[in-house]
Amino acid sequence: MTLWLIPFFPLLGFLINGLFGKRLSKPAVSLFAVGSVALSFIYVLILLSKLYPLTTPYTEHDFTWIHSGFLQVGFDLTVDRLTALMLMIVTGVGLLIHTYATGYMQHEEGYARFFSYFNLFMFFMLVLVLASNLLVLFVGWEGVGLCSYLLVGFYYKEKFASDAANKAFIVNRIGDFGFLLGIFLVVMTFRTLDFGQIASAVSSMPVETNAGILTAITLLLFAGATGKSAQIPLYVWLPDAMAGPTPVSALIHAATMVTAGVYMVARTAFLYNHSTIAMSVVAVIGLFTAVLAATIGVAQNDIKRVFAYSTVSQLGYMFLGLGLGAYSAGMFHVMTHAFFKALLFLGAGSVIHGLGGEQDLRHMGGLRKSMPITFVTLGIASLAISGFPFLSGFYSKDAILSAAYEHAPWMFWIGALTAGLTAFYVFRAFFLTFFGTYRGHHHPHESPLSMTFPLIVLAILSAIGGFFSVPHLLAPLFPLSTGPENITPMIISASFGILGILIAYVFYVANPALAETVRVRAGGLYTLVLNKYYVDEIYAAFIVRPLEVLSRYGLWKAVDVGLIDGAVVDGGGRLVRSVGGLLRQLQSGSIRNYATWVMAGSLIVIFVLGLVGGSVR
Amino acid sequence: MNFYLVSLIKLFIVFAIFMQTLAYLQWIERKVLAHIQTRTGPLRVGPHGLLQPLADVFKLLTKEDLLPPYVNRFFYLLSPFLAVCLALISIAVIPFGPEINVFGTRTYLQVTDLHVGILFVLAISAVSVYGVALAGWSSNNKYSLLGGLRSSAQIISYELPLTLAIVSPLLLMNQLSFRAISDGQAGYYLGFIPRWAIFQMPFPQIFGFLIFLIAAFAETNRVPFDLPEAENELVAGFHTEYSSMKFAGFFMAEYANMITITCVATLLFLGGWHPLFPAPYSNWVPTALFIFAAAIAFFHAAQPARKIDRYSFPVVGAIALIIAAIFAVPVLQPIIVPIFWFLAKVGLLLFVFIWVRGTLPRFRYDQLMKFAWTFLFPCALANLLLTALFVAVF
Amino acid sequence: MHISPVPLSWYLLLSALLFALGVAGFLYRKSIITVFMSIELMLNAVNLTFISFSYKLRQIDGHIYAFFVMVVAAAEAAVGLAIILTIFKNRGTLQIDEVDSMKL
Amino acid sequence: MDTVLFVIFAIVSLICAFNVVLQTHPISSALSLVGVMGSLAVLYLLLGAEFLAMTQVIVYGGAVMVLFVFTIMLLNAGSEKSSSKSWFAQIAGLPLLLAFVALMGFLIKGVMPALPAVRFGSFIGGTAEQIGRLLFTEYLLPFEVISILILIAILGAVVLARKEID
Repeated sequence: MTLWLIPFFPLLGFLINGLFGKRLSKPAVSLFAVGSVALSFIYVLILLSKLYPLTTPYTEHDFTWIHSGFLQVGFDLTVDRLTALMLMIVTGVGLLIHTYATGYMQHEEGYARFFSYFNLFMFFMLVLVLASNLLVLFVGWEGVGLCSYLLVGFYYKEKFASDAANKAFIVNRIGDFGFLLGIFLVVMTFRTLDFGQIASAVSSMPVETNAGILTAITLLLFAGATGKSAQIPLYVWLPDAMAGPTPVSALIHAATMVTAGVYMVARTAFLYNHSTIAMSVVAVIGLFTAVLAATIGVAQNDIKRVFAYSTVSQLGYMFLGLGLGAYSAGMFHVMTHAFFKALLFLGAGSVIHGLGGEQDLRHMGGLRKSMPITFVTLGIASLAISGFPFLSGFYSKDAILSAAYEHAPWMFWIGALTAGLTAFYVFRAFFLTFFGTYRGHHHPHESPLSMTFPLIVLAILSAIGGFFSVPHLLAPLFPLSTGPENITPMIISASFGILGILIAYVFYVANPALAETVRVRAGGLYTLVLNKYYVDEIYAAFIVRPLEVLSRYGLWKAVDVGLIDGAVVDGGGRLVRSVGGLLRQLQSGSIRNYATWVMAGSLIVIFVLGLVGGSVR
Repeated sequence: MNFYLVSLIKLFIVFAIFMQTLAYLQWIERKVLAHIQTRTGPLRVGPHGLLQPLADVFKLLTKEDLLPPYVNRFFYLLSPFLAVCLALISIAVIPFGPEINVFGTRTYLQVTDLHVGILFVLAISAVSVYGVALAGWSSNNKYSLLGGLRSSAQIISYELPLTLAIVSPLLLMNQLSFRAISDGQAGYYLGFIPRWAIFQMPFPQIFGFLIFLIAAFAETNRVPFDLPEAENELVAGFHTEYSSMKFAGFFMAEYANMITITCVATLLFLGGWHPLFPAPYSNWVPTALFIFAAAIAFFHAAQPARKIDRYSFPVVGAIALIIAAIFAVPVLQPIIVPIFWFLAKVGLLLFVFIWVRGTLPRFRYDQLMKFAWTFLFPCALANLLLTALFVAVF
Repeated sequence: MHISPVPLSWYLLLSALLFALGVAGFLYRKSIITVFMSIELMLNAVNLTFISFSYKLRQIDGHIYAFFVMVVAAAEAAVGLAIILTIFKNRGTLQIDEVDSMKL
Repeated sequence: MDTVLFVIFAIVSLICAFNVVLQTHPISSALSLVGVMGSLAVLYLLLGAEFLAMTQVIVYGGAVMVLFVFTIMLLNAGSEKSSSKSWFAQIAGLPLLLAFVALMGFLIKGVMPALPAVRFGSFIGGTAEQIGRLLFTEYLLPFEVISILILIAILGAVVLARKEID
């Protein structure tokens, strides 16, 4: 049982493609890239079948990384059922998206570079998932952030891409700062970083109802999660991150990396369970993110941006679930979301690919005839995300909303309304893409098999994924709720979803003029939503601008130029010069003079040591 | 006081014999070289040229003692003196035989037995380079200077393989005193193979011996390594400006060094005074040899090639017989038979020195240095490592 | 005739004198080579002290230190003389006062 | 007897040491230094350090000083020229030295506890065997470090002495 082999395969792929990629042919690059992930996937399957039923975590100590005082941090990997679920999602969906990317990226520059980054991402993601302590998790956490940066800025020659990459990276830094502080607090509080040891330490502590150390830790860690998983207030980077190639959006910004925050919260559930305040914060932030993102999504015209906001919204759902204590429901949604959101993005990618790079919904339409496979699979995905009965999204969303219904009805109603909104804007995009008449110029065509095959597989998974009951799988970790099954929230949320689909059908297929009327009527509200509530502008005006001004005039001009350069550096230099001017008289260049000084000095030393020291003794 | 008296007597005897040997070694060299080149060598002075060394000494003594101008007088005069003294010192720690008992006084056949005798010899041989180097420098002559420089470089370079070759038998014997080393080689394997270092288990020092011998040639500035005095390049090298007794000093130093180093080789590798055969037989070997020599002399006297041979050969034969008789005296045997074996081995090695001089050409200087650093030194190192390994394992 | 043995302090005094002479050589000689030799003289004086104290303490650790000093001196001589050769090659002088281009 | 030997060789070493300082020609200084080292070797013997005495002659006399002489001969270093530089050393040096000798003398005679008299043969610790034993057990690490130091010195000397320094 060597767990390190799982991340090792993608690392190998990264090294091969990164070092020799330029000299390898494209098929060879694809072979190494996809092959390494495939090996990883197969190895995960073998490993999990051997470790079944895995009711207790299996931990592996690879080497001691840091040994300093009381702190002992090992490079430890661990597998429990939560990890197993994530491993399956990451390697499985990762494999499909890798396969898809070989087709999608076929004509792009930097083929090997793309796949080396992609494999590196897989490596870090697997490290993150397998981590047995916070520090190793943080390594993976930062690593995937790095890969996200690299891949968002993949088209680094375009300004918008590098800007988006910078934005993603910097916004994430803010969250990671909190995360790091949280880790420090953990070290201070528990003197260890190991999840198991922290859990056993925490179990003896009382649940904090007021603000306490555990609340501080969990909120700081959650700050990291809001950055990585795009929650209020740090969600702004994710829509911009769509500047990267579509497989990147699918794998990193929909299926895996952005769920790292959810995974982390679930992983440290034992901490959150001890802080009611943190739980409420998580739930409320999740809920508001879900609503906010959904409303923005209604008015977006870029197909990928629509899906990006839906990702933010769905992540909000997951955090809502986590915050309500329904961790398994949140993780369930992580899984189904990975299937249908990856499918949505890949389908969108297929459309974009087929249209030669066109992303604007206003220039699409009527594609169902020319792209039948994409049409069907994307349809399944849209139904799944809308919570259409008996598709995967239905079950996971229901699990979360049921929890909300039990916990606080107002949360449930807002959540259900959001589900309707989600259904509406996803189908708006779907109808605008595939129905009506074609409004673009490029000749549309269906994508190659390497792209459609993952679509089909993911479509099947999106359809039936809900029957794979994650809450039961995670029962050893997160006990199932014992309350009676309540069917009311299920019916309400499903009907909201279907209602959303119907409204979308009326607006964009049956009577397109109506949509225009509503838009004009809404007026200011529409503009507000179209411009994403001006959040970016508000951030710029109230945070970025003041910081810039402070940096430029306060720190740079006053502190750096005036104080550090002027007083410390130049002043130090002047001082050294003047003292040196005196001392250089000694620097005669004559070794014999130096020797005389040495001699005089040693005489004094001998005198002191020999006479004073001797007499004292 | 007895200690000082005995020491003085031994000192006197050793010095006298050593000086005689020096003188006659030169005669032997001339004779051997002559015969190698099918000449007769010195013949005129004394019977068969036997008094030639004496004549040489007189010649050198009576020659004008030149002091060239522009030399550094002090060092010019000091260096031959230095060379001779340093060459003569080492013989003090060389043992010639076992402990003997003369008129109730037990003593070693050795001027003094030093615990660190070998280090002493090495130290003296290391210092002896000064004589040559200073001679070359103080002569204020570019050939001499080159000779001196060559000599110091050569001696420093060859000291490394020499020392490394010496260390290997030391590892076998675990001693630093010559006497102890020699006694460590007593005895026989299977009753007839002597336990000399070149035969000694676990790692016979044959290579060590060869390396030592080669380095010894360089250390004594002998052909084929006599670059400091290569006459076709440097006139006469470091002693170009020297004449009369000062020249003789260098000459003596060279032969003294030769004798010392062959003695060291004998003691370290060839078992010192320990005979080739087990004791009961070896005691009669010298007697038998001298009787054999006497027989040859008498045989030639019976068939004289020249008129004088009829008288001279019987005299030689008679002397040989007398010596044979002395070796046969049981009281004297414990004293002189070991000395005989020791001298025989030294003589053999000296003959090899002369033989090589008669047969091998001179090296070029770069070849000489290259040979030392790229071949001899690694070989000596490998030999030492192997010996150490074998000694450690067995 | 009986001569009383020398006290060990004489050895130490001799060592101090030799050291002082070494320093004097360093301070008053002008040729780099001689200055270098003065350093060797100082090292020798120190070695004598080591061995004297080794005698007093009846421990041979002092011998080991003296041995190390010798070895280091040998290494130092090799490098130092190589440096002197290089200086002579580049500057054409052995006068220690003329090698002062490092000063301001 | 050892007193006589000590007096003789102490005087010899002092004379030679004075010579090192006073002689104008480097080669005279070098030869005088060899004299110092040789007489010191005898003193080592008196102090029971027979191995070190021999090593002293071999290493210092046979290797280090030969290198010096070799270099002097190679560079044809002549007598020194007088120099007006380093006036500070010229003025302050002698008083400092005298102060040093006086201080050391006072320390050795006045401050130090009484030292034993030296009798030849009363301490025979410094045999090759004992030094070797100590060197390869207790002082093994310094020994290995010193070996590396020598290796570095050899490489350094080779690099420095190359004809062209690239």
